[in-house]
Amino acid sequence: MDWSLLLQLTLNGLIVGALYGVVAMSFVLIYKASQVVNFAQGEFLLVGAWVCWWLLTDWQLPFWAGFLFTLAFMTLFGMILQVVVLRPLIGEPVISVIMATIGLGIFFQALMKWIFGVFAKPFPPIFAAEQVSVFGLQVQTVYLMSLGISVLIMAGFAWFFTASKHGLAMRATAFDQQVAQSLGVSVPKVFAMSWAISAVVSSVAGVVVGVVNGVSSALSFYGIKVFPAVILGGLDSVVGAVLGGLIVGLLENWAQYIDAEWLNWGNMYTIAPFYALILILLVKPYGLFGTKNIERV
Amino acid sequence: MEATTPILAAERVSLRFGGVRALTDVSFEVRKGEVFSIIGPNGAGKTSMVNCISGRYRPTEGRIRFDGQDITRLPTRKRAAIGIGRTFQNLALFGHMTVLDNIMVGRHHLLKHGFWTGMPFWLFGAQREEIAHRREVEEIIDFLEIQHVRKAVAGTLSYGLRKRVELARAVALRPKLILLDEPMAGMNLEEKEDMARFILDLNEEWGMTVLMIEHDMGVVMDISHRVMVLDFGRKIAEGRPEEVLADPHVRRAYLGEADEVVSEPEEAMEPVES
Amino acid sequence: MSAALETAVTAPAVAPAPPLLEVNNIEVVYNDVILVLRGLSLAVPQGRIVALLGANGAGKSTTLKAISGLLKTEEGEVTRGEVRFGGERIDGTDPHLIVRKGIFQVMEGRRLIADMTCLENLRLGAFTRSDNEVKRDIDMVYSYFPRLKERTGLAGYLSGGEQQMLAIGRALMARPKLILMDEPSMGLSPLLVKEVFSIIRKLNEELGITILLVEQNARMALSVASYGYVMEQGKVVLDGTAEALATNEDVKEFYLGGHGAERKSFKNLKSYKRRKRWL
Amino acid sequence: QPIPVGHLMDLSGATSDVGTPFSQGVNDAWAWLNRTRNGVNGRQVNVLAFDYGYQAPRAVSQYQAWSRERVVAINGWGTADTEALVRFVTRDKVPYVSGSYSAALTDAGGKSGRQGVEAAPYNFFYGPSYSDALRAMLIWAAEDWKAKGGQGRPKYVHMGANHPYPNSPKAAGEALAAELGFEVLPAIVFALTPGDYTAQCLTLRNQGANYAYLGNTAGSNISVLRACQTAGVNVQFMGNVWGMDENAMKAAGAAANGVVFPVRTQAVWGQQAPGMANVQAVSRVSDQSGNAYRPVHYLAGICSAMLVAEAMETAAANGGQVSGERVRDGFYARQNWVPKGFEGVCAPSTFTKDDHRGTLAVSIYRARVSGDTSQGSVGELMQAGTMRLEPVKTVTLDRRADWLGW
Amino acid sequence: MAVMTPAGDYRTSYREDMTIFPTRNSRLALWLGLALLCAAPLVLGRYELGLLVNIGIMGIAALGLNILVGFTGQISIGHAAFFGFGAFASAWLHEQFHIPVVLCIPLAGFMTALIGLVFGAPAARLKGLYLAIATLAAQFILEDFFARAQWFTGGVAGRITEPFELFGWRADREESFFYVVLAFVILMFVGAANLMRTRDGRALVAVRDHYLSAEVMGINLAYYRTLSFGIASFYAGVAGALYAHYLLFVSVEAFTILLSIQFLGMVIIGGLGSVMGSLMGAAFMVLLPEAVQMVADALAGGAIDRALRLGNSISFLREMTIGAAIILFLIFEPDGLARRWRLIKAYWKLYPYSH
Ligand SMILES: Nc1ncnc2c1ncn2[C@@H]1O[C@H](COP(=O)(O)OP(=O)(O)OP(=O)(O)O)[C@@H](O)[C@H]1O
Ligand SMILES: Nc1ncnc2c1ncn2[C@@H]1O[C@H](COP(=O)(O)OP(=O)(O)OP(=O)(O)O)[C@@H](O)[C@H]1O
Ligand SMILES: [Mg+2]
Ligand SMILES: [Mg+2]
Repeated sequence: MDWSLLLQLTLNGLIVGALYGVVAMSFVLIYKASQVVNFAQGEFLLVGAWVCWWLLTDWQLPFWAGFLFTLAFMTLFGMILQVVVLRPLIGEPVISVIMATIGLGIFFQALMKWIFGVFAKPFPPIFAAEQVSVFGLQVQTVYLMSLGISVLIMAGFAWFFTASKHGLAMRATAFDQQVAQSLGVSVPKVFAMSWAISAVVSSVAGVVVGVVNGVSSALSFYGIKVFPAVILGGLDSVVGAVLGGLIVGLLENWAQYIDAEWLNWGNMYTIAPFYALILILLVKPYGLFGTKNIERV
Repeated sequence: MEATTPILAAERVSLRFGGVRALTDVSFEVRKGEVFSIIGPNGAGKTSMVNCISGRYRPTEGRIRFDGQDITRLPTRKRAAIGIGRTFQNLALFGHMTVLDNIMVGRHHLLKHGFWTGMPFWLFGAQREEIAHRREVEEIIDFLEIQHVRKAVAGTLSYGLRKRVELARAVALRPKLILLDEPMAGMNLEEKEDMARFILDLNEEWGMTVLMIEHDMGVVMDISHRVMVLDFGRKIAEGRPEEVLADPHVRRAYLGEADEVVSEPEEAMEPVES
Repeated sequence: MSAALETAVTAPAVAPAPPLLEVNNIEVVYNDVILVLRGLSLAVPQGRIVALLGANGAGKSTTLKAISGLLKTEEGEVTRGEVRFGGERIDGTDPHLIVRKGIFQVMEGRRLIADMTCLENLRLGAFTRSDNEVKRDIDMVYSYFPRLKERTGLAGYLSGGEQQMLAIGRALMARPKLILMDEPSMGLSPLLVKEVFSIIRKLNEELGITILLVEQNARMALSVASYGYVMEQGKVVLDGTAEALATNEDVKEFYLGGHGAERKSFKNLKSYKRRKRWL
Repeated sequence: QPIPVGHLMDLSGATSDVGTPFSQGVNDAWAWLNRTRNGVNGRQVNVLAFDYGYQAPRAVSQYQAWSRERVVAINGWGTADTEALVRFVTRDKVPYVSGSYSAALTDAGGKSGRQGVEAAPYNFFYGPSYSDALRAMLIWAAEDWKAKGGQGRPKYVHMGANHPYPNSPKAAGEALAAELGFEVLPAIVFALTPGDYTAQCLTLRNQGANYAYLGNTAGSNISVLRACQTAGVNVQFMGNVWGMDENAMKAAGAAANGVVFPVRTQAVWGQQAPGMANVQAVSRVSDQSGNAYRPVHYLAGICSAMLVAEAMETAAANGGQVSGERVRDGFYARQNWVPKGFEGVCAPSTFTKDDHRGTLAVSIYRARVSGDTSQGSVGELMQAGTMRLEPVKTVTLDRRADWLGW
Repeated sequence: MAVMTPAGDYRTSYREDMTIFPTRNSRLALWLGLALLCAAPLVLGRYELGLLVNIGIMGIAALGLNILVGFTGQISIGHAAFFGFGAFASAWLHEQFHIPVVLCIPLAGFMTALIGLVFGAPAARLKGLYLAIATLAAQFILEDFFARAQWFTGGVAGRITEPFELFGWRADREESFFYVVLAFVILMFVGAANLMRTRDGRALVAVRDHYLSAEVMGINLAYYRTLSFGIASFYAGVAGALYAHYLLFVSVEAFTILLSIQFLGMVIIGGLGSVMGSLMGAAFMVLLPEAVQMVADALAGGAIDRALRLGNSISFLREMTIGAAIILFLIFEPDGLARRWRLIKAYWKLYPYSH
């Protein structure tokens, strides 16, 4: 056993996991409001990252300004998407909407390549110290930033869904759109809100990944990578999503450890979370934190 | 009709959901060939009792026997084959299927041809079987007078028609015991009369034992042989309808001080003074 | 129309002032093909309870949905006629805006948010309100339905009757001007039916809420309503004051059951019986 | 009447970052040929270019479309689609010059007897195979280790996704590494997409690897380079032809500094060579200003297209018919074949009926990055010297029979 | 919506009432269509035949997915992996045991069905999206397996397959393979249509619509949920096997999640729960990129091209068009092509009294 490696991998798992958690949160948000699985979540990351990159390089904005503008843009982006694509689909079966998000994914994947090209582009240096040492592990500073942001977002969501009436309205909409409307909830507005917030949250993750690895269209793969996280946590739990993200991060890293130390299979890193996923679902069919559907006749 | 052999017997059935005691120590018997009603205030545990019988819930304590067989732990799906059918309080039709298909699903346990022989439809008799059962189903459709919606998609029907289709589906099972959860809810008088007639026919002509939950006292009084009253999960009375209704406890818990609906119809009809 | 009563359809004799809600000759089509309402008109005066009776499938629920705008969510459409609320045309308006105007529908089949608690359901009822009396109104609802206070679990696990109470309570939370009630007594025990109707009466008298009531329990409905309509196959076939309707022979036979005091038994029904159709 | 030639490109799919400059080189070369040399033997070449988005089924259906147009040759692209088309092109006798340098395709006669390797008499590519490029880098690495005064046996590790393309040279590389005295470590797997590969880097560091082969395309390699830089891993990375180039250097920044990788041409953009003038002329086809910077893949694209062109010329010589079969024979017509006018740029190739290993000489370059690469274009950065391509060594391998198809 | 049947259509027996093609005209059209298809290789070029073959293969796989998604209401994001499994299985069976390809194809279907049952086991307990994601796991786990299982798949290098052969008749060209696919399409589609009108088919739909009451009707939920996985995988496996013997080469790279998503797209665009819709959806997804390319080619060099400077961006525009087409389709035809087809038919039946 190599304890120091294991410790470092664990730390790394937590840090990367927090990032997965952020994406997972944005994913759960849309699900909670509309039961839609957003296959374009990865493209949200991509759009956010490219926009921020563009503001920082072509417009030479300082990072904080570029970042804030990006968030503002993403709010708008989410809302426009909602108006153009999702509003006409209100009342259609959820699966149609899910399929539409696949269409959106294809569309934006291509659009981004068209606008920004096919090459990966680096972000300008953002923090004076690009990396800091955490318990002996060198960590990119932006990761710590994302950790902080994700904690904030999470607390915000927890309040939003239990205490705020808009949070209630969102849950009601997810449960039954017709009933929500009969209560005076504007379903389009709820969707707009959830898509906007989701777009903003995922763009945070997009920027972080962009800063770490450079921006390229392949970044959208994060959208699929978080599925295990979301499911482990339970589709309808924000806190669960974050914890799911952390768990997936840890699983990946531990799998890598086991693989490197003993198995030498290769690829355990990517596959292990999925094995874990199946096992967990067999024991807990609604994920670790998800709630059981009401089944009463 | 005075049959005495019990077809169904609940023995000290209790049901708890966490802290909620839905049923406590309920015992009763339903005799072969009778119409047995369960009444009681809302939340008394009537539907829970039916759910225990049909297998949806498993009693926390106690036993349920059907036709002499202990069915307390019998999986839900096996109860159709031994002869228990039911309808639901909140409609539970297959919304995207046609009425015909809905009723055909009721014949599920009577059909033999699965997908192996069903796919080559013409070769191994699947077609013949379908036709035979279709004939039976049409009989039920005629009986319940829903011919005109035979090919309509169940989800688009009005509430009352859906209830009827649901009854048809339950009847298609050919159950010995049919459990009806508020069959009259949402019907006007005329339709209630129809429904009452269907239930009586099922009972008398088709020989089914009926266990019914109903809030319409008129119907309960008129067509049931015996009535059981539940309150807060406990049985508070059982007996012939007149006896039960005379019980002061029942009147207080269920009907309100005096039963206007049954005995003094005119009074309730006084319009509001405006 | 072969209405047995000679009252004008749109102007109830009791209320000369322009009605709060007016439905003029509307036609409703589902899925672009299924014509369900064929020229239906009715009026609900301010501060009254109006009952709408009719057989299954007559189009009662459809009428209410046409008023509240929920038709839109079911691929239905008002293709002709108009709906006016307080003089203002509201057909074609989105349902959530109609709620804000003060019309609240209690839908058939309760339709609670099953995965929320009672309290959350009630709070949702007050979604359109921004005042801070929500708490007080919740207590008011609890005072009407004490049972609800004891149920702290999820609404989906409530019994049928409890759900009905919650659905009505939720409507109160919106403090509407007009409540459209679709079969509020469905599935309630006789005791509660009485209670619900006395609450309906109280809401009307104490809070001045106007109510359009769709009900199969005609006896009860006519006892609280001041005016009533009977519809069949998408049209009003009979209307009049509640007293007039309650004494109408056909209504007596087909909606109230029996003539006067003698009640027809459900037991001795024949397979063939007289059916009255107005159309 | 123009001669139809197919061109399968990836401009929008997973490998578009390298597919774009490569296919641009191919397209420009054909256009230049049509314009300045009046096509092939006086006949214009009609290049039917198709972006298949790196999806093999689309490539197959497009192939059917081309076979109706009776294309005489195809410039192809990816591993999966090339392999999927092997049988078809053999059946239809259409020479297929792809961007997949899998050694399995070099066994033209199918004589190697290796499992899973089938005769591919119509498949060609310009440049060393993945395996041969890696072998050359390993030979260099062994010398490098000695030159640096390394103690004991150097440790070698193969890194890449578990997919056909990164895995193609794995066995060959590990075998030679062992032969050369390396200690071969268990391979490290990382996906073809960017991600956080700190875990892999920590493992790498922990294993104490000295030389690591990066088998993936640029996008995910960048992630590894950056993560390893952050984690403070000290290892000599060796890229593959598609895994490192000027764009990747820009994206990876300082993390790419020091990476060595094979370059298929004898010179890169901006260097002097006899054939460079023609390369610039080709470049002006799609860039009138003549200012654009052309990455290594562009040049390789030109050379691949020119090979096809000259093979077609051979077929057409003396009034011969330009058929697929004759074009294939055109590939065998010359030894140490350098397309006319591209001397010093395109490496000499030799194809024989049984052996399609065109070249065994591998030029190894080193990426040099000094400073911030986030501002400015690749051209500007190269101009300013922030990024440089530094020739390290050209290794010429023996044409070993046991390496054929491996 | 109520089913519309033309006036004057009097059916006198239940048997007539239960046919798949209810009117004489539709039966006529069917035979005519079949005859035309059989003649297709005589008139069409390889490219068109290749497209038809693709449509057929994808259509079979999509039909399998439709049985799962449309009829049983369970989303699968791992269909491509099962498709791939079938492809590898058939190739392996043939190479390892020298079983004739004709038999390999159905056998591969059964093998895939077995694998489907393994991954479908959680289906007995999982619902909705949780299940969907379990299938996503299946996708990745199987992909990893393909890359790893050298003995079965030929490893990452892929496996070469042999063409279809029957009594010496080799179907190694589009012209001949077309008939093989046609035969399988007919078999598989008729099978599905029959399934849907017998006990098990109805049970599947019942489980989707209201599983609680389905259970009361005596339907074994676990069995049918798993069965639908088995059937769906069987279809995927057969389609995959056909694919393998069409391309003559199978490689891991072809069976990614992208293809899984495309299958989902076919099912939804064709129409959930519609047998024929699956084929239409497959046709749509196969033809859409080709159509867009055709338009792009037609525009190339023209005024629009110059104005928009399409040039290199054409490929992105094409991708965007595909994405947009899917979205627009869902917005304007949410019930899928199958419904549009029904409406057209209804229009002709009622013609000239269309209103
Ligand atoms: N699955 C469940 N989980 C938690 N509590 C439940 C569940 N099912 C029923 N209950 C509770 O058990 C009690 C009895 O419910 P039940 O549905 O049997 O009443 P009921 O007699 O049918 O009433 P009603 O006439 O209103 O339908 C109620 O208080 C209900 O909240
Ligand atoms: N969404 C829908 N799509 C198609 N038809 C519908 C739809 N909703 C209702 N209908 C049809 O409209 C007619 C009237 O239905 P409605 O629900 O208004 O009746 P109702 O008077 O409320 O009956 P009930 O007393 O049974 O509730 C019925 O024939 C029904 O089949
Ligand atoms: Mg109940
Ligand atoms: Mg109704």
